[in-house]
Amino acid sequence: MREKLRLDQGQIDRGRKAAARIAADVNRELEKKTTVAVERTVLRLLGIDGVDTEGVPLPNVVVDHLLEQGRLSAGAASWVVNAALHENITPQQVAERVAAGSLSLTEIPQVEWASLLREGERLAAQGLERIAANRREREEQIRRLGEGRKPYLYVIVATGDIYEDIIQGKSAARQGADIVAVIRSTGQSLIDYVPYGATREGFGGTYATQENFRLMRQGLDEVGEEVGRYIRLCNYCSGLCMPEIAAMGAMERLDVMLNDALYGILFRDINMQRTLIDQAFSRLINGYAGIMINTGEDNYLTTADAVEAAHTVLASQFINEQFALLAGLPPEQMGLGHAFEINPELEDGFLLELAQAQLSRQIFPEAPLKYMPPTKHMTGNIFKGHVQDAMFNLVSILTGQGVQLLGMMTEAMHTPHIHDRKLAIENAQYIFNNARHLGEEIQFVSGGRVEARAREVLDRAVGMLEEVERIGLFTALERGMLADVKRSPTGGKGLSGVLEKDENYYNPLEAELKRRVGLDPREEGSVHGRGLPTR
Amino acid sequence: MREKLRLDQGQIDRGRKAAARIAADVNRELEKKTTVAVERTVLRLLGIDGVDTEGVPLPNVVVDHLLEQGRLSAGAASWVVNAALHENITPQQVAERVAAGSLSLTEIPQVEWASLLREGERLAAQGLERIAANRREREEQIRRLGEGRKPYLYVIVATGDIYEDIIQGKSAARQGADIVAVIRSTGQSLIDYVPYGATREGFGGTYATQENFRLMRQGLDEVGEEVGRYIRLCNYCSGLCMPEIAAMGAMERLDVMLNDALYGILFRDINMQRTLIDQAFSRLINGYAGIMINTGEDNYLTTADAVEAAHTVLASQFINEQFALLAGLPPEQMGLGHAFEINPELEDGFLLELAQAQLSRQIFPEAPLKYMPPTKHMTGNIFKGHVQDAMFNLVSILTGQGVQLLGMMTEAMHTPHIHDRKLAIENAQYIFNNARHLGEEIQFVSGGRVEARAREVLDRAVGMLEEVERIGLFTALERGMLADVKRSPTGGKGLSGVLEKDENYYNPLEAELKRRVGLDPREEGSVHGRGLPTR
Amino acid sequence: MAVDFQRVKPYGDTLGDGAVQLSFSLPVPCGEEARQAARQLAAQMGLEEPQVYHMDDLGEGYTFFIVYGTCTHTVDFTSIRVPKVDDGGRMNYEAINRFIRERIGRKLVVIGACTGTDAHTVGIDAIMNMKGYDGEYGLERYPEIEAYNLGSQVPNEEMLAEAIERDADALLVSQVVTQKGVHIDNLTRLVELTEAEGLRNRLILVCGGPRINHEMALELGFDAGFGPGSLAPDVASFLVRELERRMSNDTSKAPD
Amino acid sequence: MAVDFQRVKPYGDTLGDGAVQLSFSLPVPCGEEARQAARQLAAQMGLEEPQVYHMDDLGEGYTFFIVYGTCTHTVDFTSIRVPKVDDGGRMNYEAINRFIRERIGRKLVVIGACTGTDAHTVGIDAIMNMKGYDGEYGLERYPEIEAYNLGSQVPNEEMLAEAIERDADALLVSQVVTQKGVHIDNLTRLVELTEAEGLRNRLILVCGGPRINHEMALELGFDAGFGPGSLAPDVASFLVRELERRMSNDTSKAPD
Ligand code: B12
Ligand code: B12
Ligand SMILES: Cc1ncc(COP(=O)(O)O)c(C=O)c1O
Ligand SMILES: Cc1ncc(COP(=O)(O)O)c(C=O)c1O
Repeated sequence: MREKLRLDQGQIDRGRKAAARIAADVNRELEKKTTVAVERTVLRLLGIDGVDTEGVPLPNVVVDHLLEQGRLSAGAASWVVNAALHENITPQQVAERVAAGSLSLTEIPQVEWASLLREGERLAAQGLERIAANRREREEQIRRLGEGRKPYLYVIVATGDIYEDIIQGKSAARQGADIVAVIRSTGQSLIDYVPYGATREGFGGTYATQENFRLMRQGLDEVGEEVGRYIRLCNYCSGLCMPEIAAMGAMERLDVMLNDALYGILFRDINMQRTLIDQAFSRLINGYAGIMINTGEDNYLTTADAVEAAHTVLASQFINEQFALLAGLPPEQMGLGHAFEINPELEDGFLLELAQAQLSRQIFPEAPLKYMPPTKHMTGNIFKGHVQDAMFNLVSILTGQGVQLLGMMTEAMHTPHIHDRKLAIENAQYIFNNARHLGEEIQFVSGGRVEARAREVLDRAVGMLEEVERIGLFTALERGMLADVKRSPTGGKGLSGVLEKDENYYNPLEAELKRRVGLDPREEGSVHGRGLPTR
Repeated sequence: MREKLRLDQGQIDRGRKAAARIAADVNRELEKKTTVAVERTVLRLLGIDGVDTEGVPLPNVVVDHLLEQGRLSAGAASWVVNAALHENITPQQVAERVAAGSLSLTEIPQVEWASLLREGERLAAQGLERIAANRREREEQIRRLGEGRKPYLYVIVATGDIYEDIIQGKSAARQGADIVAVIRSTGQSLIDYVPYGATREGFGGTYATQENFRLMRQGLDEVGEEVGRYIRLCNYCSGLCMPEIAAMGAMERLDVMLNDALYGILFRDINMQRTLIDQAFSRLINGYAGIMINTGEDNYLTTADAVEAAHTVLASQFINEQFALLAGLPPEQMGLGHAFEINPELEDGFLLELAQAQLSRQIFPEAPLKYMPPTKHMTGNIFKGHVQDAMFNLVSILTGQGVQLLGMMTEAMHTPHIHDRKLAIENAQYIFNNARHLGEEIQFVSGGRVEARAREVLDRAVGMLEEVERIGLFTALERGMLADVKRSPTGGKGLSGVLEKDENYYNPLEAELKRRVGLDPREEGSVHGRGLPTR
Repeated sequence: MAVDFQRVKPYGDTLGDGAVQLSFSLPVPCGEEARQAARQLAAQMGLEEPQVYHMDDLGEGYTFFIVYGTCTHTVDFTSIRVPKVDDGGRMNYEAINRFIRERIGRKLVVIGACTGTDAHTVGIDAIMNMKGYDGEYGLERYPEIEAYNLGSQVPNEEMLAEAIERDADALLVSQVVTQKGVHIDNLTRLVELTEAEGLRNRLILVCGGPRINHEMALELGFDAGFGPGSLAPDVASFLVRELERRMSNDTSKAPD
Repeated sequence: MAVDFQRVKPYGDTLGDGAVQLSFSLPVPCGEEARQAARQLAAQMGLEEPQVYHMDDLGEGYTFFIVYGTCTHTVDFTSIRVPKVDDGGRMNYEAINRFIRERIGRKLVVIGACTGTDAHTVGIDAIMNMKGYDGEYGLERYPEIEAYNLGSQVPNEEMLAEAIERDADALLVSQVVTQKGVHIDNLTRLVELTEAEGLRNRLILVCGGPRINHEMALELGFDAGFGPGSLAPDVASFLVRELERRMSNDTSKAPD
């Protein structure tokens, strides 16, 4: 019943193949580099947390310490594990001493390489065990409590104050939400450290901190027990600290993470090398943690026109899919994004929305597609906006989307108030229930407008992907082929945090993670073949 | 493209045939009777208007005068035309003298029958000429100004004050309304005369008076010129004065009239003979005037459940169709009613609504179906209500309805405020435009839920119609087979206004109207065959 | 973030933020002055920083607005007491019938109608009809109640005549149309009529409808009022308790 | 039914009816007391006969309400005066360029940015980008304007440095995020910085965004503010007239 649109499978295969090459080429190129964020993430997974007397997070203190001495390219882990072994203390204690200025990592005598490897492996396994336990705990809770049906009802909270967020999140869960996302404060994506502790002062969102994750997780667990439904927690694994947030989320049992291979480059002007390296490591963690990622294709449509730029969304989905596969993240965790952003004044615009949603559905049959609501064309007219959201909900249930980011009638004015969410949930519940099996009852007329539109979008996306494949992703980004913004490989924020790895670069977490998700590091050369998911 | 549902044409024919017999049987039975309302209508069309010193309308004064003397059964026209000829005055002057007590109609010597016939015919032609002129004027305005596309946007005004109604109606036209209906005050349908003059004191609606019709018509003509679109005016041709209102509407160029063959019987407990006689005459007028009627099938669903009683709606549409054909009203003027009244909490309820709307569409392909919005399940939650209305609009554009009675988000609280209408129009315009050709793009899966539902409703309706045909409509009404209410042929309001016609009964209007609409009175026996519209 | 229940304020996403949404039209032509007028109105209502998020021309010199603002008023929640129908604890179908048999000792006679020009019978039917509503039988089904539903558009006079004829214990009046206060007039007239007939003390007067509440019913001179969502057992529980109360008052008077 | 413009009231369907719709939540548990609290709040806002038409439990001790009532406040529409950007009559693309050539005699230098942590560039792009918006070219397209769009998340300091470097005539600042008044703080800081640098008189300061209006911009110390729907010619018309005005003031001062 799913194949409501007749599509050319040959074209789909071409698009996928081009994207696989694009991703593999990038990976080959960047394999030799690491970033400060990756290194800080390694330290976090080795057990380092907390801040120094100035409030600087210890992972930053240690990494900056190594960077100053020009020794980070060996991998932060090699120094820290060495120090821990030598001093017979924990990595956390190592970091504390570095912060206190009582320990200089590069001056400590080197322990035997084999014992360092062993200790590194032990600590990595210990760090990952916490994540594995969280994954088991999630599965156990879902088995015990159950979960909402798909499309999951996904809502955001964004008060700026984690304690208000908890109230709003719990209230949302009682209203029927399946996923609660805590939106980040404006600007957090561009700061090169993760703030610490519970926070109450964000703008347009609440800082992502590990303590905030923990508090919110606790709140949602409580309410989940009461309503008898596992409530998923989502945050943003994006920006300059992408992999660190992945680690923190994995440690605090988040369930969903915004995580896009290109978003930071295009929409936050983060250096492309930095983002692409960070995304790979963050996805490795997300994949292992059983966290569903949500990609950010909707962002293409906030500046570009949704009709004209529709194919860029599909092209990006293909690319995100391949980068995810390369990082060992399975299709069931790929919440590939798209959005209902066509101008509501367009005659037959609804048909185009339907075509696009169904197209994504058929091309990525196993992915829990994340569908974003109208935002750009939402206005101060909350009544009309509520109806736009209803049409969005209808497309979703008609085409079998996975995650429904609920539209709010107050989109044009403020982040959601407590009752905006209630009304949005009610809207979706009504439509989903009242038209539950409509998708099974209708077929698109062959050769009609909907089918023609889907084919056109697919063809244009494939054309674009093959062009990018030809010139390479870096050049494509330089030429502004994506989202109309031009980015240079050496421009953008965070480039100074990108480093060539030494030949003796050491990262026990990466190795262990790859092993565990079944990505044999030595086999990575052969990705072209594996890029295509078996269907 | 229209035949989205595969239906059994044999069943449709059976239903139509049964309804044709039901209507013909009733007509044969009631042909020998007239009512006070019919007689008053004749007087109005002969030119009698105004009220006496007590405020009683002159048509009532004259008819009551004849009734008192037991002489109405010859037809009011025979007495009035006789008096007019004899006294050489107009019918209006006749009525005024009767009101003043200076003339007793039955005491005037009888003029020659042939000259009475001639004068009656002349006066009838004169009365009907005004109506014909209105019809031409309407056509001319539509040619010149254009009109909205179907489904027409139909809104109500109901302030109780005709001057406020005019503001609201004009504002609605500017917002995009195509049809403005002035709702009547509660209780008007049960008063046995039509109030006179401009009125400002209705409850839940504004009195239907000829002057109110004129004022509103004038307002809508003004705004129609400005917005460059002919704006249709609608009122209620229902209740104890059904045919009088038809005449008044025809004289003031109304365009649409609520007019149902059974509504008064079932929902206002008006005597069945009275209603059925009155409806026939009123439809004759409406048909001739080019007025679209709107039938009241929605009312079945205000007390009964819309899922269980769905077939009663279809059965009533069949009956209304046949009574209309018998009265010479063509399919293009038959706004057969149905309604979106399924409980919104029902899983897949939307599928059932779709099935019903498409079913009506296919069975009555030429009728401008009038689709009524959710009312019963509207609540104080205006936001949710607005979404229910959006789904209703979607079904309409998907299935090609003719007249969309716009749902208001404030349905559960008050008759529409000026901006409620704006929001409702905006809602419909958005959905109609954004999904304009969706109906052409989808097909229902054969053997699926939608198709199965449509067949079930059709089968049940046919079963019911054949049962009613067997026992006759009067008996069916007595047994409560329609709308679950039991009515006896001699119960209900207004029975005293039903009279056997004398053998020399005279009604020049009926004869002339029938001639003009091409219903030869002598051929009426042969309706069975003609009952089935040629397709 | 403990709520101060003596000074409760609207809440959007931060305790005390006072967030309120408004919509209304003004009889002024659309434009910046209209926007300002809407803001001033909101300010008078006690909203700080009123924002007109949407303004729309309705034609004919009218403009529609959607406004958000920050409400400065507070409510003392701790001092709120809401009068509620005293049904002495809602009983179910069986308990009510038993109560009548044991404590009243005869059948209750109840007459219901939708009065005046009101033809909305669904509400009174929900309370009275045999088949009932929302899973609860209506009063007609109660063996210990003689229930007469007169239907729609019943004049007050006719209802009262029926009450006298059947020696009724209670009148149940439904009023749904409320435009221009028509229900208030109509309900008030029924009370006046019963008083004029000297029947007020003999009859339990109950009204109901979507815009009726108990407090308002008391003000109009009724004994109880029932709003949306009411069911037969709610009404019957009140009726039997009230009747018992009146009977015991009577007997206490009897000895005099 | 003539409207009394000195005493304008909300309108539903009868002049003077005062019809207003409200919605809000209160931090109180759902129930009859909550309903009463909502009514009391509406009454404090000056609504007569407030009706709670919908009440919903949000959990966690919060309740949502939809209320209608009759507003008793009135507004004097005749006394409303709204400050408007003085653009001396909006000119079009050609006229603006001609104006600059003929009356300014040199190119105008304009710097735009979305400042602070704000990354919403669509608005400033609409005003500045070559390709323009809604059928109007942006300032970059104007031959007589040198326009520099610094993009998003630009610190105030950086913008000012750029202004000095390029000897700019005007700064165009976009602010879209307004939560917790962050735009007010940010805009105020820019004015303070320019003043501290002694540049306030040399620069025309303009801000814009969905929640900005001219009146508020003036209050914050800007020369003009532009809200939703603004287009490049609106801004440019104001800029060139303002610059001409300042130039003529300067020359009138020159003789001293
Ligand atoms: C169905 C309906 C009709 C049907 C009525 C059919 C029938 N046999 O009842 C029809 C189509 C005939 C109709 C006609 C009109 N209607 Co009407 N109708 C409605 C509608 C859609 C639903 C009402 C309903 O059935 N509710 C369900 C019942 C179960 O709820 P309820 O009445 O509240 O009853 C419950 C409680 O209130 C309580 N209760 C009620 N009565 C009593 C009595 C006692 C003693 C007790 C204890 C409890 C009790 O218990 C009940 C069960 O819980 C409403 C809109 C809406 N969605 O609410 C408009 C509505 C009530 N109608 C309205 C109007 C104006 C009319 C008309 C006057 C319009 C016109 N001018 O033609 C006409 C005329 C009717 C007349 N003469 O009264 C308005 C009233 C506006 C107002 N506040 O004044 C409404 C709100 C619609 C609107 N927005 O304009 N209507
Ligand atoms: C698109 C969008 C985004 C895009 C922005 C892409 C981009 N490159 O600009 C993305 C997805 C990145 C985004 C992110 C966020 N957004 Co955003 N976003 C929107 C959205 C949907 C549309 C804004 C828009 O483009 N409008 C179209 C333009 C043309 O209109 P405009 O800005 O009003 O501009 C016009 C006029 O105001 C004026 N104008 C504007 N600026 C200027 C300047 C001058 C000098 C002049 C003369 C005129 C002028 O002229 C323009 C043309 O007429 C709105 C919701 C909505 N529907 O309005 C939310 C919205 C603005 N975003 C919001 C928020 C909170 C965020 C985030 C902070 C959320 C988060 N925590 O992650 C992030 C962070 C971004 C950041 N750091 O600032 C909130 C702001 C709430 C508030 N009032 O504070 C909104 C209202 C959504 C919501 N309900 O929560 N967003
Ligand atoms: C993938 C992704 N990351 C992050 C964000 C959030 O933005 P910021 O970078 O400001 O945290 C978004 C916003 O939509 C997104 O799509
Ligand atoms: C056919 C018909 N006539 C009349 C009415 C109006 O009711 P009343 O009889 O009170 O005028 C309706 C109401 O829906 C109707 O459907």
